[in-house]
Amino acid sequence: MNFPVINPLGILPEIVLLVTSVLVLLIALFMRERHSPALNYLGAIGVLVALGTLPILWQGPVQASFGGAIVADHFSIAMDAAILISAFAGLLLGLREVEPGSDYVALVLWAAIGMIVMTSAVELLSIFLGLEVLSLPLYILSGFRRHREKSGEAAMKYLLIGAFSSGIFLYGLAFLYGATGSVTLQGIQTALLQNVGTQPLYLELGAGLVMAGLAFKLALVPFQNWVPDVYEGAPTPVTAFMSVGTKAAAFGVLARLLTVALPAALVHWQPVLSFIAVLTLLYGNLAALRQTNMKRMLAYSGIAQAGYLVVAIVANSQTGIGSGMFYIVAYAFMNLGAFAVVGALSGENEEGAELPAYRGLFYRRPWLASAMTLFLLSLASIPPLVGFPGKFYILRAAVASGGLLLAIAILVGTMISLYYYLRPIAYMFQHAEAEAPVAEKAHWAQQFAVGAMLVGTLVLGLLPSLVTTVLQHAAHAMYGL
Amino acid sequence: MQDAIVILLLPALGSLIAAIFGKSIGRKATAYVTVGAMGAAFLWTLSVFWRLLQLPPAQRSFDPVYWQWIHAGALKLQFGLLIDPLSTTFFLIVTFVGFLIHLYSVGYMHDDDNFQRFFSYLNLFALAMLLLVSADNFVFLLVGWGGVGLASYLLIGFWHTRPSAVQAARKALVLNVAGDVGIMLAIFILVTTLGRLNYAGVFSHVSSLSAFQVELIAFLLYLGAAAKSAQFPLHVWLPDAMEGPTPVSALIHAATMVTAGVYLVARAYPIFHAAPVAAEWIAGIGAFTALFAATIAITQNDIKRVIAYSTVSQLGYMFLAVGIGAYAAGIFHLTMHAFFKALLFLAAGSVIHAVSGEQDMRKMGGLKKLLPITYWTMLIGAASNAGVPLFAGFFSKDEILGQALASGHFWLWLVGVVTAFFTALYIFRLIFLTFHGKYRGDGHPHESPKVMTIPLIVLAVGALFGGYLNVPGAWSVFDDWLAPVFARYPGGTIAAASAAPNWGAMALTAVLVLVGIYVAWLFFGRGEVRTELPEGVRGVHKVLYNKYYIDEIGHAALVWTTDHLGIALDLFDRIVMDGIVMGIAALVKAWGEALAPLQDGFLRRYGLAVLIGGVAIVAYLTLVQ
Amino acid sequence: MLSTVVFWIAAVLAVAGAIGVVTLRNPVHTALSLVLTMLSLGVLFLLLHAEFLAVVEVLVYAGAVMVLFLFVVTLLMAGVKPPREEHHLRLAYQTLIAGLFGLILFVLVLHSLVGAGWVGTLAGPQGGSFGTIASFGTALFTRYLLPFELTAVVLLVAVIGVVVLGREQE
Amino acid sequence: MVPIGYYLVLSAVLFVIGGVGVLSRRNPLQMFMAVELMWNAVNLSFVAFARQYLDMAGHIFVFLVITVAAAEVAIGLAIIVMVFRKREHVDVDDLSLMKG
Repeated sequence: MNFPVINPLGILPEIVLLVTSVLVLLIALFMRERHSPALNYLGAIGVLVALGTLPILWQGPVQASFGGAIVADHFSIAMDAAILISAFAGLLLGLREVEPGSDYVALVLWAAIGMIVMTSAVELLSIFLGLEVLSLPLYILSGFRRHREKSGEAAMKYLLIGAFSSGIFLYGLAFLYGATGSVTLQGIQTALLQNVGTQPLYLELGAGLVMAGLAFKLALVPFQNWVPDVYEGAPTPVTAFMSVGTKAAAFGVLARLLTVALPAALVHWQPVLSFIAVLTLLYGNLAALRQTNMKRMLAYSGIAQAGYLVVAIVANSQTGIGSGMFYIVAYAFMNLGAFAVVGALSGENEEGAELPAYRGLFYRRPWLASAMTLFLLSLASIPPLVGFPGKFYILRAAVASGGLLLAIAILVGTMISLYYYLRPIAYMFQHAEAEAPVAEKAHWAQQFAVGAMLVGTLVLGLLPSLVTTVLQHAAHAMYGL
Repeated sequence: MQDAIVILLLPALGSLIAAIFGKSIGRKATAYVTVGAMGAAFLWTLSVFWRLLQLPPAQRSFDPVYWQWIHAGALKLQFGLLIDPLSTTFFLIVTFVGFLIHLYSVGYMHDDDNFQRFFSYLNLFALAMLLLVSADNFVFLLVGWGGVGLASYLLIGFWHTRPSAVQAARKALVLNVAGDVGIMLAIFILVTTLGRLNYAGVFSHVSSLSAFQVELIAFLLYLGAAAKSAQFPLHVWLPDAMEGPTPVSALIHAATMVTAGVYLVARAYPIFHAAPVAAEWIAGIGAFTALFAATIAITQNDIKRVIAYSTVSQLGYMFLAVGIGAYAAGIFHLTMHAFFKALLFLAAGSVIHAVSGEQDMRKMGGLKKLLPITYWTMLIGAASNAGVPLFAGFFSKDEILGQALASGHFWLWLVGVVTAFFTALYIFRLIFLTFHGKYRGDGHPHESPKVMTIPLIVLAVGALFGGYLNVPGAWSVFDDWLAPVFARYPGGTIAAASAAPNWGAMALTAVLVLVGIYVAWLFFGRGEVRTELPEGVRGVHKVLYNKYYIDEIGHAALVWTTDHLGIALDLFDRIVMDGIVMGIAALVKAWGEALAPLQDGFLRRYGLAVLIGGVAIVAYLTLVQ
Repeated sequence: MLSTVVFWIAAVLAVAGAIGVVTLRNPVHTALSLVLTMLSLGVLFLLLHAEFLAVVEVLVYAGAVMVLFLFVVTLLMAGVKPPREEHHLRLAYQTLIAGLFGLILFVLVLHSLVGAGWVGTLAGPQGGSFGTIASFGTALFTRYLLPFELTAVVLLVAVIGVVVLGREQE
Repeated sequence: MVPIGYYLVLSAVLFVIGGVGVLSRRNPLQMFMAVELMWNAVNLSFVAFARQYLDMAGHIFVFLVITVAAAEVAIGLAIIVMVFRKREHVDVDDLSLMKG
C-alpha cells in the first residue's frame, strides 16, 4: 500500500484551525465558567495564526497534499484570507450576541475548515466533504439562539432546504463522475479533452446540477429564497460569518470547477450563468428596496453582490477571476463591518436591527454611525471606499470579455442600490429626540472588529493596488494549471 | 501648486469638526471653525490665483497628483487636481461667495436647533463642490458630483419635520441620481473605448472616437449636466428645493452647485466640440429653458420661487452660451450670476427673516423704508439680473446674445432677447410687490443684523461692478484670463468680448429690458396687489389705451403669460414632470414590492424554486446546444 | 439470469418503498417504507459488486439511522394534532408543480442516458479486485485519505451539535 | 446481467420521487426522510458508475455520503426536535414568521 504524501504545509491553515478547536474544547472541560469570553479570544487567536500562515504559503511553491487531493495555490490562499477574516469577525462579534463558549467557537472554526477545504480541494470527494463540513455547523449555528423563535425557524429552513440542495449537488457530482470516470478536476478536464469514455450529455447534466447546488450556497436567483429568512433569523455574528465565508467558498468551487474542469464546456455554461447573474443582481437590489430590517436588507444586498461575483466568473478570464477575488475580499470587509455594527446595536431581541432604531443614531453613537455610513457607502460602491474598485474591476473584466449587457446590468443594479444604502444613512443623521431602542454599549471586541473592518474598507479602497497585482497573479493559478 | 489641496482640506476639516465636536464646543466655536475654514480657503485660493497671474498665460496649468489609485492594465486612475484659470475661477466663486453665505448663515440660522449640523453640511458641500471643479479626471468629478448632490439632499431636507421638505429632498435626489447615471454611463463608455479617464488623456484622444461614440458620450454627460443644472425638463426639483433654508438656496441652488453642469460642458469642451448635434441640442434646450422658466416666474407669488425660476432661466442662458461654443461668455455670465443671484436670495432671506417667515409677496409690500439696506442691495441685484445697462448682468448677458447672433444662431438670439424682456418684468414685479406700496402683512418688520447685511453689501458691489471685467469693444480681462484653458485642445477658441460688438442688437436688448421694467412698474409699481390681473385690467387698460404699441405688446404678454402660458407651464411642471419623476421612483419601488410574494416564508415554496431552477439549468444544458 | 430476476424484484420493492415514503400519512409507516427501499438498495449494491457498501447500507443506514428516525418520530409525534387545513389553500398546486418538474427532471435524465447509449449497455467483465473490501480499504486509506479524515470533523460537528441543540434552556 | 443503465434509471426514479416528496410533505420528519431517499438514490448511481468504470472512487463516495448522512440526520433531528417540541402541530408550513 502506498500511503499518500500528506505534506502538512498544504493544509496548514486547516491544521491550525482544527488544533485550535480541539484545544478550545479541551480547555472548556477544565473551566469552571462555561461561557467564558476567553474561549472566543483563543479561537480568534487561532484564526489569526491561520491567517499568519497564508503569507508563508504564498511565498513558497504550490503545496499539494494528500496525493494532490488538495492544493494551496494562490487562488485558494486569497480566498482563505477572506474566509479567515470572516471567521475572525464571527468569533469576536459572538462575544455578546450569542453566549460565548467552546461550542460556538468550535463550530465556527469547523465551518471555516469546510470553507477552506472547498476553496482548495481539486477532487470531488473532498469538495463534497468540504461542503458538508461547512454546512452542518452553520445549520446548528443558525439555531444557536434557542429562545428566539426566529432562530429556530431559520435553522429549520436552512437545514431542510440545504439538505435538499445538497442532494441535487451530490447527484450532479455523480454525473460528473459518470461522464468521465474521474473524480479529480484535472482528470475530468483531461477526459473531456481526450474525449475518451466521456458522455457529453452526462457532463452537461452533472454540470447543471452541481451549478444548481453551488448557486444555492452562493444565493443566486432562483436559489436565493432561504437567504433573507436565515440571515434574519440566525444570530447576527453567524449571519456575518456565513454571508461572507459561504460565498467565498462557493465562489471558489464554482470558479475552479468551471475553469479547471469544464473549460471545454464554456460555451454552454456561460450563457446560463450570465442570465442567472443578471436575474440575481436585479432581484437582490429590487427586493432590498422594501426592507425595513437591516439584516434582511443586507441579506438582499448580499444576493445582489453574489450576482456581481458571478459576472466575474462569466468573464472567464484571468482578470475576471482576479476581480472576483478582490471583490470577495472587499465584500468581506464592508459587509462584515456592516453586520458588526448591526450586531453591536441590535440587542437582546434584535429590535435594534429594525430601521427606525437607526434614527438619529449619529448623535447617540457618533463613531458607530460614522463607521456604518462608510460601510454602506462602500457597499453602494461610492469611491474612494473599497466597494468602488471592487465593482470597477468586475466591470472592466466584463467589458473586456464582451459582456456589455452584464456591465450595464451591474450599473443599473448599482443605481437602484443607492436608494436602500442611503436610506439608513439619512435615518442616522436625522435628529431624533425619540427613544430608539438601543443595546448597551458595544463590547470592546465588537468595537475592535468594526475598527478592523473599517481599516480594511478604507485602506483597500484608497490603495487597491496593494492587493490587486497580487490577486491578478493569484488568478493566474487557475489558468496556469 | 501642490498646496492647492489645502483649499479642499480646510472645509473637509471644518465639516468633520462641526459634525463630531459641534455639540461639545458649542455654536459660537462651530461658527468660527466653519466660517473660518471658508475664509481661509478663500485666502488660499487668492494666493493660488496670484501665483497663476505671475506666470505667462500659456503656463497657467498645473496637475499635481496626490495619489495613484487604481491600476488596471492600461487604465490608471489617480487623484489629482487640475489647477488652471477655469478651476481657479470656480475656486474663487465657491470660496468667496461661500464665505459670505456662511457668514450670513450665522445670523440666519441663529435660532435653529441644529445649527452645528447645518454648518457641517455647508462645509461638506463646499468640499464636494471644490472637488467637482478641480478633479483632473472624470471619476473624481463624479465623486464631487455625487457629493454635492448628497449635500444638497441633506440641506433641502434639513427641516425634516416638514413633509414638504422631505418630499422636495427626495425629488431632488431622484433627479440628481438620474443625472449621475448619465455621467456614470459616459465614464463607462470612455473606459471601454479610450481606456482612460483623466481629462488630459481623454481630451487628446477624442479624435480617435467615432462620431456616434462622441455624440453618445456628450449626450450622456449632458444628461448629468442638465439634471444638476435644472435644464428642461429635469428642472422640476429646483423650485421645490427652496424648501431648504435660504442660505442653502443662495449657495447651492443659485451660485454654485447648479452651475456645475455649465462647468462640465465648458471643461469637456473638446468632447462637445466634436459632437455638434449634442451641442446644438444643449444650446436649443438652454434657450427654451430660459424662456420657459422666465414665463413661469411671472406667475409665482412665493418670493423664493420667483428667484428659483429665475435661476433656471439664467442657467438656460449659460447653456445657450456653452452650447454654441461661447465658453468664456458662459462662464462670465455664470460668475456674474453667482454674485447677483446669491445677492437676490440672501436679500430675499433677509426679507423673509424680517417678516417672520412669510414668503408670499402678496403679504409684503412697503418694505423699502423698513429695510433700506436690503432694498437697495436687492434692487442692485434685480437690475443686474434683469440686465439693466451698466450692471454686471448686462455685460455678461449681452456677451452671450452677441455671440449667438455673431455665430449665426438667429433664433436662439431672438429667444434670448424675448426672455430678457420677461426677465426684467418678473424681477421688477418682485421688487415692486415686495418693497413698494403699503405693507400688507401684520407684524413689525425690521432690518437684519450686520452679519447678514454685510454679505449683501459685498455681493452688491460685485453685482454692480463685476461686469466691467469685460467691456464690449474696449477690453476683455475675464475672457483673456480664461483663454489659455480653451486654447489647449481644438475647438475651444473663444471670441473675446472686446471684439466687434453688435451695437444695434445690444441697444435693442437694452430697450426691451427697460420696457419690461416699465411694464412691471405700470402694473405693480403702485404697490397694489395685482397678481391676479382681472380685477385691475379695466383700469390698467385705460392707462394703456393711449400708449405705444409696445405697451400693448407688454400688456398682451403679461396677460397672456399670467393667464395661460405661465400657469399652464407651471401646471405642466407640477403635474406631468412631478408625475414622471415620482412615477419612476414609485415604479422601481413597485417592482420591489411585486417581488414580495416570491418570498412568502414557506419553506416548501423555496424548495420548489430550487427544483425549478435546477431543472431549468439542466434543461438548457442538455437540450439547447 | 438469476441476477436479472433479483434486480427486478429489488427495483420494484425500492420504488414501492419510495412511493410509500412520499405518500404514507403516518411517519412510522414512512420510516418503515424507507427502510424497505434501503434494504432493496443493499441488494442492488450486492449485484453491483459493492459488498462492503451493501453491509454498510443495511447496518448503518437501515439499521442505525432509521432507528434514530423512528425514535424521534415516537418522541415528537405523540399527542400531536393533525395538520391544519388552511395551508393547503395557501400552497395550492405545490405537489402538482413539484411533480411536474420532477417528471421533467426525470425525462431529462432519461434523455441523457439514452443519448449516451447507456441504457442497454452491459457493464464490462469484472476484473481483479474491484469491489472487495481489501481494495475498498486500500482506496480509502491512500487516494481518498483526505475526505476520510474530513469525516472525522463531520462526526465531531454532529456530536457537539446534538449536545448544543439538545441542551436544556437556561 | 442487467445493463448499468437500468440501475441509473432506477436511481433517477428514486431521486425524483424523493425530491417530489420533500416538496409535498408537510411533516418535517417525512420531508427529511424524503431527503434521505434522494441521497440513497444518488448512492445507487455512484455504485453503478463505479461498476461501469471498475473504479473504487464511486464506492468511497457512497461510504462518505452514508457517514455524512448519519451526521446530518443526527443534527437535523436535533433541530427538528428543538423547533417542534413545544408546538401542537408538526408542520413546516407553520414556520413562516419571516417573509417578504
